[in-house]
Amino acid sequence: MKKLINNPTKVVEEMIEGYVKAYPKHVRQLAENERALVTAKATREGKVGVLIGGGSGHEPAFIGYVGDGMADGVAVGNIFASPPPDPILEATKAIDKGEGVIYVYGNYAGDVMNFGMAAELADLESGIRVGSVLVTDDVASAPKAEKEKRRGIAGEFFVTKVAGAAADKGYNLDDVVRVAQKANDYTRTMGVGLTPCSLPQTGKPSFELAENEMEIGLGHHGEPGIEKGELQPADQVVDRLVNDILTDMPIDLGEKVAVLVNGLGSTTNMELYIMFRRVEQILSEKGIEIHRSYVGSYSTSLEMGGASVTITRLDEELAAFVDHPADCPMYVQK
Amino acid sequence: MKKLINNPTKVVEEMIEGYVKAYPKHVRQLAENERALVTAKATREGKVGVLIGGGSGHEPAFIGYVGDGMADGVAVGNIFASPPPDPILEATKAIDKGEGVIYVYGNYAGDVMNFGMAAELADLESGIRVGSVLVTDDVASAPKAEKEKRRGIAGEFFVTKVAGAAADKGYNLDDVVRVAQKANDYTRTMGVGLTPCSLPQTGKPSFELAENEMEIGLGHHGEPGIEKGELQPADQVVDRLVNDILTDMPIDLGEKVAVLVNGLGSTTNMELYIMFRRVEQILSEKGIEIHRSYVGSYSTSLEMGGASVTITRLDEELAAFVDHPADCPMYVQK
Amino acid sequence: MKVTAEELKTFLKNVVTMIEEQKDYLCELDRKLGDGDHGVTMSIGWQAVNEKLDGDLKEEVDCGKISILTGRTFLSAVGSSVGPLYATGFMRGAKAFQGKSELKDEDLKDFWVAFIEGIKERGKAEVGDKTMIDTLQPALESLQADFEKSNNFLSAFESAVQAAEKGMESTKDMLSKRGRSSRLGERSLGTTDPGAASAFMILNTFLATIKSVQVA
Amino acid sequence: MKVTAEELKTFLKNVVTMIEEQKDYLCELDRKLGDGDHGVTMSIGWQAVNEKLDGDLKEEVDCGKISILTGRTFLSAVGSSVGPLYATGFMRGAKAFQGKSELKDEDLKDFWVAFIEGIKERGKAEVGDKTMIDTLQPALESLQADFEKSNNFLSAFESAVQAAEKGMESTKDMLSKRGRSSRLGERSLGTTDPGAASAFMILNTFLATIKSVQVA
Ligand SMILES: Nc1ncnc2c1ncn2[C@@H]1O[C@H](COP(=O)(O)OP(=O)(O)O)[C@@H](O)[C@H]1O
Ligand SMILES: Nc1ncnc2c1ncn2[C@@H]1O[C@H](COP(=O)(O)OP(=O)(O)O)[C@@H](O)[C@H]1O
Ligand SMILES: [Mg+2]
Ligand SMILES: [Mg+2]
Ligand SMILES: [Mg+2]
Ligand SMILES: [Mg+2]
Repeated sequence: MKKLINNPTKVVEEMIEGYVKAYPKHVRQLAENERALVTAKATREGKVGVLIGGGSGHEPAFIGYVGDGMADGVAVGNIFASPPPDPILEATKAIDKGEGVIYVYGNYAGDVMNFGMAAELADLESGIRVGSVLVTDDVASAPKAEKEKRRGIAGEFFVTKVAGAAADKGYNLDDVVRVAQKANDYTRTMGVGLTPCSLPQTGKPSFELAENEMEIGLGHHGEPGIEKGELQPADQVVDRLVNDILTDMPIDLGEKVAVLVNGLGSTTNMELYIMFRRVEQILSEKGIEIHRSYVGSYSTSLEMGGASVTITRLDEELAAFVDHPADCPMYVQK
Repeated sequence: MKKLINNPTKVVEEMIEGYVKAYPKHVRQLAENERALVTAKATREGKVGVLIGGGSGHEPAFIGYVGDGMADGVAVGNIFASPPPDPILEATKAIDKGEGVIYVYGNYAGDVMNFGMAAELADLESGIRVGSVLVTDDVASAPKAEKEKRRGIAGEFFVTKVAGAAADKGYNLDDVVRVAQKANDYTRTMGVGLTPCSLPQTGKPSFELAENEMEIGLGHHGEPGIEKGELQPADQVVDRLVNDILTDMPIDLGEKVAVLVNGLGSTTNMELYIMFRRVEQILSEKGIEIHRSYVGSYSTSLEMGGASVTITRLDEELAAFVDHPADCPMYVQK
Repeated sequence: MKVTAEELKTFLKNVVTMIEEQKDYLCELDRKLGDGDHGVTMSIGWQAVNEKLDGDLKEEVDCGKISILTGRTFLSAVGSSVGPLYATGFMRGAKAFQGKSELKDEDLKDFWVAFIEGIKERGKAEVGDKTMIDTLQPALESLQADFEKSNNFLSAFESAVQAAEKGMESTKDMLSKRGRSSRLGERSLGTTDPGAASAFMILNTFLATIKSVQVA
Repeated sequence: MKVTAEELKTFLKNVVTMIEEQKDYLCELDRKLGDGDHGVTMSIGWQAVNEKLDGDLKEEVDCGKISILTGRTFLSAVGSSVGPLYATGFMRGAKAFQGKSELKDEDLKDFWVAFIEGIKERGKAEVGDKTMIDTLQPALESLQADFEKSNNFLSAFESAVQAAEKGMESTKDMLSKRGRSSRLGERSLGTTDPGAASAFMILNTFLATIKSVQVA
């Protein structure tokens, strides 16, 4: 697949370089580790630090979500690969103000090991208290009985948002962890894949689907999903995705939710709004109130074609966090 | 090409429906014409109305740019087709507060005729004063000697931003037109296409390029460009694009500019940042100061692969407008 | 000859059918020269006209009103370049039909003259720009000259359609100067302009309709 | 047998070369089961190690330091799942090499036992989960049992590599339970786990290296 890049082995470095040059007032690269970025303004004294990160190739996630009301730092891995402990550790040290740091990241073997090692080292070497919330929103990635094995995908946006807002409002580490964990527990995502992406280094499509096929539950890195089938009209696809979510996490009439219809890369905004339209129809039919909507490419898989629907149940506490303003290079909310 | 849609002839209607449901606090559809959207809050008394519009398929342009600090209304055409006069006229009437309305749109035969007819009707039927600024930023679309024939592409973002900010700051119609015209005169864009898009109704690729080819100057609707050639590394592509821009519009050492590296649809943020990195290198080498950067998919061509670089020269007046905050569903700036 | 309101509507219905058949071909031409939507746009516009024909226009016998509503409906449905162009054609042409439920040779000639003059005024393109004007202008000239001599619309329109066809074909060898493909340069050579093609098809459909009416 | 620091570095260099050759194959396996990057990740990591071998490690004769730096370098370069896993292997194994510039049978055995135990501890996967543990655990058991009897590292490692190969091959018939492919179900059948494959390749490269050293 054609890409506008230079050296395939340098894409992440060059992306970071461009990113930091584009938003010098928002982010800076740490001298200690070029894969660690933090907010350009120093983290406020007395504030819990929020650290995110993971593999590259999901932009705006994760680098795009560093800023006021969101994360204080991010550790940037290679494409689809967890960052090693070093940048996580350096970012942790840079954003800790003595109140501890929360790690929010997706539940993948690699991330669990690397963030886990970094958390240990932060404690051992610098006595920094680290709390962790592993995002597990992908309904398709494990049955409900093994919920804790599920992967994190687009729903990480909401968990980060809640953690970021709570920290910004001055919550202490335990409380930031508590609300972020609640956000994760209240969040479900189901996705559909249409066309593959390719790693710059291999140029090979991550999977193969026929011209009339789609794959339900396809992972955020092209991991095979749970069901291949004929491509269906958007409404039917959405019906399936929302149904799987609501079966897994029943929502009562009158409850409030936040909705994210997320594009995986090459799926257009037009398609995402057509999908959102259906999500809204289903939820309003069930008497569920959409408190706030997000439609766009919030967490991608390079140029993959497809989309996901994320629903987060909101109690009063979470609703306030979702409404909290944010100012990041790739996401601003008033 | 696979798309997540229902009926190919209803994509624009369903997109608008989803869009309005997603952002009820930001936008509303006019009862008089379903293809006319305006800000949900009424336009402020005494403020010049800013109206944008054009064909669909360029989202976030144009519907995404209705909101505080940007446009008051938008007329939505079919895919790649100018809206007819009716929705333009209805939106004009809805946003006019007696101070007149500025139309900002791309210089395409269709838009010129339809917006032209609407402007005439607005004057004749309702005595609304309309000023128009036709965006002509696409360097590739006509030689410099015939600059007024050039098409409008991604640079329309900056012209809209300037018009929206000036109107928001209370400028009168003549002055809003003056500064928007200046923004257009100070703006140049050069693009490159890699992979085609397809209209939902035909499903056929808009053009053909071999696996190793790119096309310089390709239009925003897949209109053939000025030069096909072998795909080059990002840096060389950017060198070419920026060189064409600076040859057409020389910029002096010490001048300030705004930069937009825009993705056409399926090109990833990673690639856009790699491109921005090079733009920044070139400009800083020349002693040109980047006052503000925008990197992302601001004006697309459905799922087309490719990108464009836009540079706008900024005097003090324009710089202030670029820095002006905005709050639109698909673009927020603090 | 005489053309009734019913027959005028038959013409419009025939255009609807013809455009559905030619849609892909017109898109194909536009993909080579422009943004690839000409067939789609024509189809959307004429389908909207079709609905009106089956609805508001079902009982209408005023040929002027039929023509005006055709133009307005087409325009409201499509916008685009051809919306204002063809709509202006039908709306200007309507003046020759105003209040009439039966159209004579003179009316028909006046209609097409006004139709084409309207499009020229709206688009301001010139012969050689590689647009529908390359189809329409020769048709206009031929129609006016022939009719002046013969006062026979059918024969005059027959030669006008021949002139239109030649004009359409001449666009193949032209460089684009207007609209979306104006910067194409050499690469615009070899392809018929889509608007030139659809304009010819409309004229030709009118000819076929009045001929079949004549025979019946 | 004796393995010098130089020979240890030869082994690492051989892994570098081998991974470049196997990169595409390892990606191919990972595309079927996971996110398709295993070959790329291994390559990035080992290229970084290669740089260290040509740089900081050029004059290093302490096998412990060589092994530690290999692990740390690999980890810093890749993260991912295999970063912590293989890095832990080399860092734990390093204890058996500490301060030594020549390695004896016992040291070599201790290294690989610690290497594998470290990976098990880090990843907490079990035999049957379809991971590199299916390669490593049988190798560990075979190595320990054989060495206990023979006190001969070369022959014990030879059978360990055979056991590893069988273990690797057994992953073909397993359902994924860990890592990115755990929800694949039936569709994970038939493909060798990429980490199981790379783990076998590393062991096998070590065997080939010490054999060629032995011969030379
Ligand atoms: N100014 C003009 N005058 C006459 N015809 C024009 C003009 N501009 C464009 N056209 C015609 O319109 C056709 C394109 O129509 P269409 O594809 O439907 O609209 P768009 O160009 O807006 O996509 C061209 O082939 C050309 O014949
Ligand atoms: N917990 C674990 N224990 C042992 N090996 C594991 C574990 N998790 C993953 N692996 C191994 O890692 C391999 C995948 O490595 P790689 O593709 O490089 O990383 P990632 O899964 O992060 O993309 C799998 O094939 C498996 O053998
Ligand atoms: Mg990976
Ligand atoms: Mg068009
Ligand atoms: Mg067209
Ligand atoms: Mg992998």
